[in-house]
Amino acid sequence: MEPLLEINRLSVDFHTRRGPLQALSEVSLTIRQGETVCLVGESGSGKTVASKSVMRLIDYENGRIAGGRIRLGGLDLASLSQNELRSLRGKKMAMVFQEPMAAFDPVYTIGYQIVETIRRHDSKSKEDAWEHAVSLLDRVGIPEPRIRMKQYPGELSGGMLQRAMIALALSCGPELLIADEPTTALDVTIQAQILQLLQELKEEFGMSILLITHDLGIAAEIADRVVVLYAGRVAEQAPTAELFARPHHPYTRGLLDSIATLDTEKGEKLHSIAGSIPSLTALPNGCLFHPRCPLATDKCRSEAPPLVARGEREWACWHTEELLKTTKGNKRSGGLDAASTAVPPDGALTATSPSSSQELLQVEGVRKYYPVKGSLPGRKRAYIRAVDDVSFSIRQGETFGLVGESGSGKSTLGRVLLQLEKATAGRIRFDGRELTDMGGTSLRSARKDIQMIFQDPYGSLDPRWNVGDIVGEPLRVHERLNASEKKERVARLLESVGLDASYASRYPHEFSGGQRQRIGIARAIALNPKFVLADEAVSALDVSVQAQVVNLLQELQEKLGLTYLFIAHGLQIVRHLSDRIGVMYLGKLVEIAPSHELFLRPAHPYTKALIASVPSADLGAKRERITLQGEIPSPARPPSGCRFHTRCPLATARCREEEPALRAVDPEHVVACHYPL
Amino acid sequence: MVRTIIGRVLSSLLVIAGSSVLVFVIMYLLPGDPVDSLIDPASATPEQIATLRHQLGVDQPLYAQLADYFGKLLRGDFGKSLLNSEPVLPKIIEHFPATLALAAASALLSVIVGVLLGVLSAIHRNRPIDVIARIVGLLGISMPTFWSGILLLLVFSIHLGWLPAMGSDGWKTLVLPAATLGLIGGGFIVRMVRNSMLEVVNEHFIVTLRSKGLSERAIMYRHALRNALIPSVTMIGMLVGEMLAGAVVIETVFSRQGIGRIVADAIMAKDLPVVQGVIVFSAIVYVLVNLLVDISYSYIDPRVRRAA
Amino acid sequence: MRESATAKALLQKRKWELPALRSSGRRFDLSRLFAAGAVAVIAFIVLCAIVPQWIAPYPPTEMMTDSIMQAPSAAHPFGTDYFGRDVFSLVVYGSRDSLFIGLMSVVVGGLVGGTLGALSGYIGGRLDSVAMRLVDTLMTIPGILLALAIAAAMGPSLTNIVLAVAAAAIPGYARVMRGQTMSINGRPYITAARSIGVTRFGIFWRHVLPNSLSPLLVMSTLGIGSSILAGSGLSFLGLGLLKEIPDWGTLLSQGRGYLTVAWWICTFPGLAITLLVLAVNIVGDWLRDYLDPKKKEA
Amino acid sequence: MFLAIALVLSACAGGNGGNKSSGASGGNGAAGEAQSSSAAPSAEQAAAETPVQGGELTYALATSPDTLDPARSGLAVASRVYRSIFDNLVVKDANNEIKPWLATEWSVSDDGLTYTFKLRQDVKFQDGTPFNAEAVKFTFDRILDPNTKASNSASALKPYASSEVIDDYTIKLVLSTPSRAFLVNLTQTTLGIVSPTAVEKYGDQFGKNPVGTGPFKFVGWQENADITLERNPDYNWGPETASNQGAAYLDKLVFKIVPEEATRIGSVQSKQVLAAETVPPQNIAALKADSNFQVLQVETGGLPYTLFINQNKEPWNELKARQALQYGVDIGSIVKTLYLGTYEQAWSALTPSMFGYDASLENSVQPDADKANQLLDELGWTVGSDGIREKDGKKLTLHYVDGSPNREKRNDIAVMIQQQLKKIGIQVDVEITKDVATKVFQNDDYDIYGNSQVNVDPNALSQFYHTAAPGVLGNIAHVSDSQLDQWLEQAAVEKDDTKRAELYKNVQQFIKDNAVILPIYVFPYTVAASNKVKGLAFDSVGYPQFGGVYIQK
Repeated sequence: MEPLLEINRLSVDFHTRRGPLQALSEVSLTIRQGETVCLVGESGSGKTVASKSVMRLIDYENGRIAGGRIRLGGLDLASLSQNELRSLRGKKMAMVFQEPMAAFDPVYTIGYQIVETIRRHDSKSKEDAWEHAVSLLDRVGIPEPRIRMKQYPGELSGGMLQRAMIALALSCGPELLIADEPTTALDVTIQAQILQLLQELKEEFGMSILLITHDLGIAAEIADRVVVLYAGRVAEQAPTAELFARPHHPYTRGLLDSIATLDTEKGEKLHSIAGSIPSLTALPNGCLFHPRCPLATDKCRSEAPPLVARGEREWACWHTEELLKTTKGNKRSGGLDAASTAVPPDGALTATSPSSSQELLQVEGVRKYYPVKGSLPGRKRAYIRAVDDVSFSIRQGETFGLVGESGSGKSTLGRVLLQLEKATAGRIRFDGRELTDMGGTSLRSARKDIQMIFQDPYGSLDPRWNVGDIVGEPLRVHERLNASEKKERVARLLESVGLDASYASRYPHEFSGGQRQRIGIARAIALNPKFVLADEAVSALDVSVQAQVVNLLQELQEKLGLTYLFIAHGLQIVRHLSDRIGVMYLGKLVEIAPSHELFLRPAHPYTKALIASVPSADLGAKRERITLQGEIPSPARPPSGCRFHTRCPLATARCREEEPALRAVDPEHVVACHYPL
Repeated sequence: MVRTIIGRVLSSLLVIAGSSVLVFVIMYLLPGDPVDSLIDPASATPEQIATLRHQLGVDQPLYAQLADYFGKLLRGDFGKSLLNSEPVLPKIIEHFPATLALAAASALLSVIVGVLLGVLSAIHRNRPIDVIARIVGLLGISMPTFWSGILLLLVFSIHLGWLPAMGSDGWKTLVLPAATLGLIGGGFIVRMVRNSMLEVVNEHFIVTLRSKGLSERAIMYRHALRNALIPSVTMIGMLVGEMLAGAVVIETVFSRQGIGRIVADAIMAKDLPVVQGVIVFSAIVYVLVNLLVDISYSYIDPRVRRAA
Repeated sequence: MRESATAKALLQKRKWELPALRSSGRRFDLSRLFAAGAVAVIAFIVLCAIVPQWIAPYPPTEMMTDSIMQAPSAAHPFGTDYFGRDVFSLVVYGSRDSLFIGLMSVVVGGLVGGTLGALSGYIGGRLDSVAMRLVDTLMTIPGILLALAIAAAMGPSLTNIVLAVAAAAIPGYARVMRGQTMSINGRPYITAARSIGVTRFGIFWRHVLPNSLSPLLVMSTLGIGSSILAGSGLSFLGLGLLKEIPDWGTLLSQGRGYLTVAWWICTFPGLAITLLVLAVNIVGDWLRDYLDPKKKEA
Repeated sequence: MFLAIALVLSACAGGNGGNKSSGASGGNGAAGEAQSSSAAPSAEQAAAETPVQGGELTYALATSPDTLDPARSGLAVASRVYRSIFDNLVVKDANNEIKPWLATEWSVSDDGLTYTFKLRQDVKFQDGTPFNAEAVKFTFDRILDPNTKASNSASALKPYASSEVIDDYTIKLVLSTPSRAFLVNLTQTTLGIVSPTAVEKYGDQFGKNPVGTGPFKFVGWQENADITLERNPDYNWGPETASNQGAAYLDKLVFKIVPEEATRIGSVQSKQVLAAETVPPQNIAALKADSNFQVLQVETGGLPYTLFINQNKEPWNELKARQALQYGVDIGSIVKTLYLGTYEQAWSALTPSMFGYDASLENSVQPDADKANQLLDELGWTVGSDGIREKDGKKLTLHYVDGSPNREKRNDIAVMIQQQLKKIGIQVDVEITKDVATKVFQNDDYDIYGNSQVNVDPNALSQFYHTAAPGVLGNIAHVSDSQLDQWLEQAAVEKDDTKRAELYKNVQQFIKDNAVILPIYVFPYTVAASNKVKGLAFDSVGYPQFGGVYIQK
């Protein structure tokens, strides 16, 4: 079948002050009519550049095509003038971006921007264009399309905007749809909806899709073929099934192993790829992957492996044979464990089973209301009920996971627990002491035992402080240490999180995301706290790095007997780390259960839906999808009765009126639902 | 929306009251007193001076004067000039139009020139036009107003004789002052527009627009420009302040009528009621304009509108 | 635009991924050329201020009454004024007070305004609303009027002019500093510090303040220019300095009456002012771009 | 015309001598004889040609009048405007003789305490109401009434006590003490006769709606822009000193207010106005050279610009110290440098045009650094390392106070003196202040302060040189000498002019010998006008007389 898009040995340079920078080198891939190809890679792999090169958008970012050809339906895009390209963009090929909020011009209505596109390419009357736009919005599942047409981007939710973005992309019936991380910024449930939508539309419009993602799960979900990029080069490409079954490149293999799937065992170490992706400014010689590759040999260090093609597959590695040998039938052998971070053997870890001993943290009826701004005094104040009557407890030494979509209030709850915000109501008891009525000094000293790891490894470190001071700050505050003692302690802390002690004198911006997160962790454990709150601690990191950090967290828990509250939206990770998991929806805790239990027998329809929406890299088990309809309502006006009833497939009249209380379906498992599954 | 406006108005009133108190105190602290300019201390007897001071009420303690002043102010009475017992409010109202004309003209000028150059220099970044625009912008804010004013005057009215050197009657007399004042405003705007254009051009949605196949022209003028201009609306408020301030100097240079000149003279003559009046008045104007700007802003910018 | 924290992180990553994406282009960037020139100018003027005697050919006060109002010549590169003083020497020496006015009023205004803004931004609550009302109040009074009133009140001495100009500048600094403090105060690393148990003051002093200063720095740089202009404005309105060695503003406003008969008397001081202000503005712009994280990659 | 520039100052109203509008017809004041320094015709020539009827004269003033109410005005610029709106009872001619104006004849009682005037009967105010004795009484009593807030008019009217209307056209004015100056002072603009009905009508807004009997009637006043007067067609009672006793030739007279020098001169050069006052010296040459323009200068009578040395202060209470200043300051070069030969150097406490001026003083003092040094050495002031003289560890400093803004380049004089005195080891601290009143008259905080006064009668000297009665300001030098006092007191009442002149000569001599002051310059009121403007003359105080002005086609 005639390929629609054909990229041949494409190399792309960017001009910077420091001279040209090669972002892509010799990348080749083809997409056939009606095919979905996934471009997979971590940040820095150049996947976004690749997509932009196809559109020749790189020209506007001082990039240029240094070599190779891009053919779209017989046209050589690389040689076309911007003018000719313009008539293709949006017409023959269209693009959907990662950040829907940022992708629309905020000062024009959605309608305007879609109509604008249609009329740019098709000679339609304003009215026809408008009608067409409306039908598109309707098609991509946007309720009340005519109203939305007249709304501004800021007035729509992320999910809606992404749908609108897709409508926009489809407006001129392109043959090729390029989707750059189209779901990364969205919640799992929405993500699932969007992916499903994309697939439907592909059939319907008979287009081909080039989907850029860092999430192998998504790839597995919808791709016909997968291309793995590493540092601007193709590491491997293959039909999805084959790729997942028998990766031919150690990097691919590493990525696959890094994923915490829904059935990796708690406590079991995640496999991880050492180090992190090299910066384009400092590429290693030979095979770009060799510094992180367990199989690397001198040959790899000196010579870059060529891309060898065999049948449907291509890969660039000197050692594929050995790799394949280590791959027996079962996916995870210890084959590459040499590469995984220095961790004590599994045996030691299993010791950390939930010691159902005394409870370290008890939460009773905690509420956090924010007054809605601008409500007139006198009149009954409106509140955003971010956290509404939540009670649970965390036991000594366990890891309690807290999951939920954005807006569920999980992070707020976290901040309230740490007394970073005062609870509107309710009590929090930590280690027997009432945190809620502590203040000033006593609270400050109490903080010694309660530490936090933050989501954003970029924002949570003071850019003007060097690592030594950052990690040393808790010591400065709580312990009288002289300079040398402090230096010593910091050095040990850094080592304990797998960083070089010499980093102490460097500044945050000199580090990669993973390293920064390690610094954050070092700070958190500086005072040997009893309890650590990890708020989305890994969600901003790349898969391989994620695994490293997760392992580190487990290792530390083991070593220091820590108790974790692990807040995340990525279910796999939570599942992997937690002994017990609480599920939040709209400020309510709707279900608590031991993690395996929760995933095997979710009692709440919401939980079930959440689990179902997780794209799985495990091709074997394609779960039946009950993707949730609609989106999470505003916590300012929560639905009556069971807050989930608006999206619940099983909702009844009762759910609408009566609010379900948490009740045990079995001793360890409580749920707030009238009709537990 | 209404709620916020009410709030703004209330706080504005507070602000205005505040500024008048402030000025009152400053003026009260001015050494010497208005009598000196009414009567020749060298020839007048202390008695004469004393009586005069009493008649003017400047012998009262501060709080008494303050109370008296605000009592009147609330009744809309801005008091009378100490120099020639002329009621202040009519005086201001008589002169304001001239200043308004000047401010408006120069604001208009600076907006037109500023936006034009700003956009051009942003689009043609680092090309000759950019250099020119930036230099013009910088010159605008780097030259002492009175100097550039006099220079313009020399060239255009004395040497070329194209335009009148002074006066405030007819559009011709407006050209030179407006140009001088517009130079400053223009300077600010060029720089501002240029910067925000450059920022907008880096926004993600620009990429989207390109991916839709729009022409660069459409992207720049239909989308980028509009986004870049919205913030500059707030500049208008600031601009008004600039213009009022500039008027003080410009009106003297071109001997135009206007409140700027009145207040300058009044300060020198310690004619407290007049100074007070003008400042309170211009405060009102300033606050009003900014209020309008904010309100209109929330209509122009959908983002703000939603927030409000 | 609101962005989820994840989104932010991802955007960050994109920048990370490709520093080139925001670079300003293959054409040589002029602002650096500008900045270089500007720095040179400032350096020279500062030199004049420090060691005028090395540069000025004549003592600034020497009156060669037999050669008044001489056009520029080899002997008098900028000509002589109506006293027969050498204009070039005057300009060289005049740089002192002009710079002083520019710098000091920025320092004073920046300190007062900055502190006010920082505190009200960080402490917030009642203090904030009071302080901001105060600032709004000051804002409604055109700066020059305020300066005028103050200068008139206290008489035209160097310090008073500095104070007058500084006072007029305070609201600006307060506003900026407040905004900056608030945004910094919202950063995760502040929350981090709190979660560690750092005291309120500790956080302010060690984290908020250091990170809030750069915009103030930029504004101050630009402020130097406007202060110098404001100063000359005062001279024009008859509230300028009258010292044995006049500053540029005074030279300019006193010489303006001679523009038609001896243009050089006020033109050169005028150019000096313009040049200096131009220079600090350029440096200021450059500094802003340089310190602005958004443009950092450029 | 110090006033003239007084205006420049009054813009900033530091309230110093400059504000005195006590202008009255000066000594042998050359009425109307403007020293026209260009080919422009002087008043006399103008009279010869046949004047053109109609037209409009635009005249740029350097500052704005404060009010057009003679009783209240403090500024000469105001006089310059309302001179054409109001008439006085009497007028003074070129020979210092008092001539009839609104009064036809008068008599003085022997004790010199009552003056009886017969008034013209054909005079009408511009508002149609008749001029009569009541109006005169009203005008003068109004000045006495504190509610009028009268300023300089009050001093001019002294020692007027009351008046009595004999009949409609006869009035008797009663003084509290005899005064040689009273009759002369009645010629002052501030004592112009106002329309009672108009005053009733406008109250304290009379200043914005002046009504008198003059050749021009008030039309409108746009503050800071212009004041418009128009021809008073009924006028036919001009004094004999005027080139045109009848109604004015001009239809309209518009005063433009243009404070900025460059702009004012520019507006003449660009023909935007026909005439402009107070032309700065540096522009005069160019204008003279330009055949399209004429430059008119008229010397003003009174006290020249004079630096008073404060005898309350060490060491200036010592004669030698003051003489050192006398020799140390090269006034000649100052005047030459700053005024480029357009101002005359002053030699005495009086201006040349004044009655009793002592011409023998001219060139009597020449700068002599050696003498100055010697004098200071004698006083034990020795030159220190920094070139400044010291005595018992105290530096020899001179605190020089001057008003701002830089009216008539007076600040520049300070700057030059600073340099000159440095050469003889005196450190001059120049202080320019807006607030001369406090500094000088209240706090007495100065070693040298300069002042000038336009006046008509040498009697003005007593205010400055007579031992001051407690509480009375004005004797800036704080000179106090019984002999001096005696001379001044005699002169004030002396009936015989030659004797009177002698007394004043003694006074001037004394002042010079005791180095009480440094006289600097005599100020000429300078007007630049287009050549089309004819017949512009000045009265004895140098106020322009517009009645005879016409514009050549």
